Amino acid sequence: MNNFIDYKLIELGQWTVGLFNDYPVVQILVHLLLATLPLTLVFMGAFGFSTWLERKGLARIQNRLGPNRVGIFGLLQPLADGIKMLLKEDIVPDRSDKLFHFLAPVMLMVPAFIAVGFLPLGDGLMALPMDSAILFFFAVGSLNTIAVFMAGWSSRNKYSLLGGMRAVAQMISYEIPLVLSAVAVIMFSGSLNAQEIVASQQIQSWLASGNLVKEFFGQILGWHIFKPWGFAGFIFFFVAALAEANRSPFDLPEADSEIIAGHLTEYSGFKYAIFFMAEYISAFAIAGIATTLFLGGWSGPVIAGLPWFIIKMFSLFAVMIWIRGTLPRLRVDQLMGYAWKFLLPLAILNIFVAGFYYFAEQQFGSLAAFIGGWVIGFGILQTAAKGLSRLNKSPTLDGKRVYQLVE
Amino acid sequence: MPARGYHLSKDELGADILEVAMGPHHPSTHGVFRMDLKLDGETVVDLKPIFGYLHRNHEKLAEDIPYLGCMPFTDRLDYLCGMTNNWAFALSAEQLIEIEIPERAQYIRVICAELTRLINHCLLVGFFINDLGALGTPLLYALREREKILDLFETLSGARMMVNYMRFGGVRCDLPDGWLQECERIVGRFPAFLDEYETLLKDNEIVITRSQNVGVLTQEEATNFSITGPMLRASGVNYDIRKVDKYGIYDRFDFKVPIGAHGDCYDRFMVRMLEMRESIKILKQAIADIPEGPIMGNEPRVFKPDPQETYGRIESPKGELGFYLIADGTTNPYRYKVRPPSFVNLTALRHMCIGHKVADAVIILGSIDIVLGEVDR
Amino acid sequence: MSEVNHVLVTQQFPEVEWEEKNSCFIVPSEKATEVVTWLKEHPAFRLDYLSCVSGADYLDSEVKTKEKNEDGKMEVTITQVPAKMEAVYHFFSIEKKTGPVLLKQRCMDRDNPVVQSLTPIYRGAELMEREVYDLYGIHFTDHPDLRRILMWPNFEHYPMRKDYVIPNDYDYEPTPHDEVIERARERRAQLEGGSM
Amino acid sequence: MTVAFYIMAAIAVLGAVMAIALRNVVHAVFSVLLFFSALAGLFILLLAEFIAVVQVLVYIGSVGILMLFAIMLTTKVTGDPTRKLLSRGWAWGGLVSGALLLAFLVPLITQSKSESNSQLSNFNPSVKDLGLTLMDPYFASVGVIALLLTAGLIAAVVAASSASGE
Amino acid sequence: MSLIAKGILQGMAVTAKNFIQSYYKKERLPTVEYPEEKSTVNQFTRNIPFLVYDGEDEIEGMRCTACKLCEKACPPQCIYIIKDTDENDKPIKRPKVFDIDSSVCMSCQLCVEVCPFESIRMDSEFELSNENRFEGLLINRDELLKSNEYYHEIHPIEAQETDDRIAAKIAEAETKKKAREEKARLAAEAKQAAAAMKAAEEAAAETETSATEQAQQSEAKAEAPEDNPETKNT
Repeated sequence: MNNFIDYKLIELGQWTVGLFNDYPVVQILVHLLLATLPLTLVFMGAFGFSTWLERKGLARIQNRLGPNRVGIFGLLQPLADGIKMLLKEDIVPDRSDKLFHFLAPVMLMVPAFIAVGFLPLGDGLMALPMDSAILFFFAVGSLNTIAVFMAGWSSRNKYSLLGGMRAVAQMISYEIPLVLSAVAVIMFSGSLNAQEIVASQQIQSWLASGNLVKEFFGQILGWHIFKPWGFAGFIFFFVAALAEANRSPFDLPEADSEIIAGHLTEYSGFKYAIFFMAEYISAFAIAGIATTLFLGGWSGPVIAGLPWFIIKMFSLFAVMIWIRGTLPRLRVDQLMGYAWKFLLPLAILNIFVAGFYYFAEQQFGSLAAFIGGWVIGFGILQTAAKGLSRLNKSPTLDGKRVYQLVE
Repeated sequence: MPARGYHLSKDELGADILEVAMGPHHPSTHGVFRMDLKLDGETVVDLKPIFGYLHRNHEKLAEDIPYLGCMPFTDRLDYLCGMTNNWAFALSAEQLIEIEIPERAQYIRVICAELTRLINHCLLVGFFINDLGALGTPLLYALREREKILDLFETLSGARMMVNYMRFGGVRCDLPDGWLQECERIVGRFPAFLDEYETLLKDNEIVITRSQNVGVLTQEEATNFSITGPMLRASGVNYDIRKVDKYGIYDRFDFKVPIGAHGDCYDRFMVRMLEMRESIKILKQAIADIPEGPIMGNEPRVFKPDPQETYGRIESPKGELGFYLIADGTTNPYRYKVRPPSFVNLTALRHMCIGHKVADAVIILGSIDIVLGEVDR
Repeated sequence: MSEVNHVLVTQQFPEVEWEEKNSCFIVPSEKATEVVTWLKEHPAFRLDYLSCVSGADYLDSEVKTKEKNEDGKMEVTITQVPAKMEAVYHFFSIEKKTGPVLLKQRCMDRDNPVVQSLTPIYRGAELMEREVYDLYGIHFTDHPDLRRILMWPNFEHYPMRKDYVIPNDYDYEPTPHDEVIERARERRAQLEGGSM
Repeated sequence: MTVAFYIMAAIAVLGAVMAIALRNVVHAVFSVLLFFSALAGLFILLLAEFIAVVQVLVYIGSVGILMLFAIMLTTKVTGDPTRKLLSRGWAWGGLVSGALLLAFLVPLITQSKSESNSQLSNFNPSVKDLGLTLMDPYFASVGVIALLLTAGLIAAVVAASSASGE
Repeated sequence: MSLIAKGILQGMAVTAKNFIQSYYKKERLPTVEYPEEKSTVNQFTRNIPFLVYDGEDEIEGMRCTACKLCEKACPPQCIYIIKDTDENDKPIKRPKVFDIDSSVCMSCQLCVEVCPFESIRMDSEFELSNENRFEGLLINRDELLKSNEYYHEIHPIEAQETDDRIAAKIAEAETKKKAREEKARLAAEAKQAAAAMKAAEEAAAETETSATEQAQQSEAKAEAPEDNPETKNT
């Protein structure tokens, strides 16, 4: 049953390309279309579904019903929102930079959709099979900083300027821990190519061994998250990913309680919808990359391939929603301090721990390395974290405050 | 700790000061209240509060209406705690004419006041965390609990918020049967909600980093700024009017007063959480030994006090709510002055916000707990 | 009302008079700061908490006092009370937890009432004094920034004064009272007249 | 392939010219970013994936943002329209630079042996071999560059901290 | 802040609990979907007032006697009454016009306290919006009049109390009327007895009849004491 769906999809692709054998130029076009069109459609649908999922999830967390009027269980709500956005008047402030006011949403959507191309959806199912896929993902990820700044600067409004400045500072300072926590994984799996990273997380010997139980666990136990440096790396990666996608504890650029909607204040109508979509799709892309690097991409026990990838991606997105429903927001300077003085040194330390783990595995075999790694590696990281937060004098360490009850 | 109160017309790097009007229509100003902020980058350099958007001249209105007619207007002062506003006005008006208040009415007044304190504090904590950015989840839990208590008020006085329930010398109507048992059930279940609320918020790292050492107010500053209520107690001053004036029958209940030590936003949030637990203790005792009997003293046919002036005050959930009444022998009050706690607590806003970031200014305003109906009167 | 030993104060400051009926001190404006700082430090009072500042406006009025003279007949004497404006201060002591001490600054002429501001001593009085200035027109000397607080800046009169005339700016309201409807019709006619 | 090359080259030139010609500083920086992305496109055309990635990551991702930050701190954003763009002596300057350009370019184009880019097609370096070559033969140069960068970083930190006096 | 932030995880556990319990616990999902299911308005709610009338005919059974006490007591002055006059314009105890401006009324229920004839009561009807902003919100007398049965339906306990109070008042008025009749009857009887006796013994000695007559009158006056108006209870 493994990768059954992926092979079917690849065959379908080859079949459609085969249709145009006698017109070579058209064939190249169809080949390119096949690589990009299904991806955009799938992820637009995923965006629609995720808005519904977010609103329903948040509602249930807050003990209310969430949208249930449009369609059964409110499933057509994203459609309704889309149409509403289309009909809304598109106000452009007169003193704003018309050209860049218009360009900002476009500039934000382009990297979002390119980044989605690098996700290894299934065995061989990759829109842009490049050798350095992961690196290209991070490069494209850094583009949306410019788009957010452009939006903030061009709408000529004090709040959006503040939002733009915050966004640029936040995204730059969280890109580095993001990349560094991925370095540990790349160092281990030996290549930047997404397919090889996923392959390195499957225990090949068990897979080939034929007996069902071994095959079942072979797909799971190899994931990087079960290794000490993998688990710590996953925490750093996920925290940095939240900041990169402007999601909850770090949604400072459009902190609605302080600077109204940050860089989105002056946008209305479909431009706002495009911003919204670009943000969700870049959140999906980062969740996808997190599953590829740490949760074993599309490898999974029974229905390996595309279904597992989608389940993992949506579950990570659900965790993002869960966090959005619970946590308050960090302040700008704390955000910066947290990135530079806490995440960055720990990510670098994590690379060293991964290195020692690699050599320990060579010397004492994987089981001993596994146990030793968890005890020593994770211990080092934990003490480093405590030391660092004491170094930054973070108030959470000054212990519980005692309140006396006076007569 | 950022340098306190430094004044710069141009910041170091020559970029000019950004003037932002955090205007009447802003998601976190708890009503129509405007702050003219002068920002150097993200840091607040100067702050000018602007009031008056909700000013209805409540005091002029009351001068040509009989005393009893002013009672429904007191609900509109601090529209979150109707009962305590009524009680404050009733208390100061009762000083004008000798009226003895029956036991049962005193107990009902204490029960209603403490229920209002529960509503106000859990709502305030919800709004405070909402300003921190937690997208309404704690606020909606608080609103869910508030609904139950508002239903109690609806059955008792007929309206959820505009209760108009207290009269000079007692209360308007008696407790409907079954009300006390229902109230006991709700108060019994409140500590469980408070525990859940505290685990969600108390030692949440982000709440701690965001609100500790923010908007600090020392003891001397607090007394000098005439701050009252939980804000004063969070700075370490032990001054609770229920204990000082011993008005009503508060001296019969044993309850403690929580005192903070640092006087920052986190302490104000924690003092309010602990005060809710104290209110539950009072409520339990009051419900246990409420006597039977009349609910209205011997109220004269026409309320016509002879010329004098009096100042009655109670510990409303936001601070000291006082009524300064001058009577001139006619049925209308000659001068009717409200001493609103949130209006006076706002004097310290500018002092606390200078030197902090924009995000902190929003939280400090949230921790003061203002309601614009009371600020602008 | 805790017993306020006013004797201490009147000895210390001869020009402060003690009004028994409303148990408050009448303090002339120029001595106000001195009296208040003395009250704040004095161990017997220690009034470190200013609770409330309010204005009061009295027009010329005559007070009819009825006493029973010798042969038991009610005899009415009318005493003329001159118009005055007052700024009333309520002080409490947080330390000693004692009751309110009233302090009034009275000024006789209602056209330009000037009173000493206590904000330099009690920072809490800043907004309250600005409100009294805004609604009553009592001018507070050396107040940090005395400007209108509740009314919009270019509002001329002082609404809480007894002789304040409510302007006739009634747009049409559905109230059934006829005189309200007449005033609305009158104003509309005046508007049309004006705008024609 | 050649059509794509010409489009990319045209965008690059357009970006570069606009960077100089535009009055508004922010517009100028954005056109520089356009120029960088056109360059990245050219690198992809030359199948040099890794360099294209580095171009996008380093130049557009951080150098561009650095320039934007620098602008944010200057007060005057829109250039003053009074000053004439083309000062009096532009004609001579243009002539001299055109001549120099031609003097260099023409021999270069004519001499390059126009054999097909066959050698190019089989030389398709994967990132692994790039990493390996960087490490063993060129290890010294990588070390020097690393040293240089860290020195620059420390200098920046010292400059920043001394300026704000913390 | 150690690697795993304990406080944050506890907080997320609480929200997860709420998320899961909102599916099966009623207490965690209090939403009432308004147009479909209306939350039961409890009998003590008060909104805009209405006038009560007994029996079938509205005008006849109206309890209100246009005494204008509520118009004086209403703080925002939103009640407006004009007394009714019959053909030869003699004022009769009934309001011709009784308007309440529902855009001004703040349902403070002071008019109910003041009304001596228990005629104005608070309704619990809250869907009062309509299109016309001016005339639409002005409720006139006919819309205000609602039957006593309707009053029993929305506020059963309060209605029952009011009925008992009215019944008590009527009973008391009865006894007073009976007392007055009885006194009148006694006085008439005394007069008759005096006249009869006078006619019979006209000729008899004048003096002793006048003496008995006087005694009878003083005794009749003492016999019907004037009962003081019982105190008004609220």
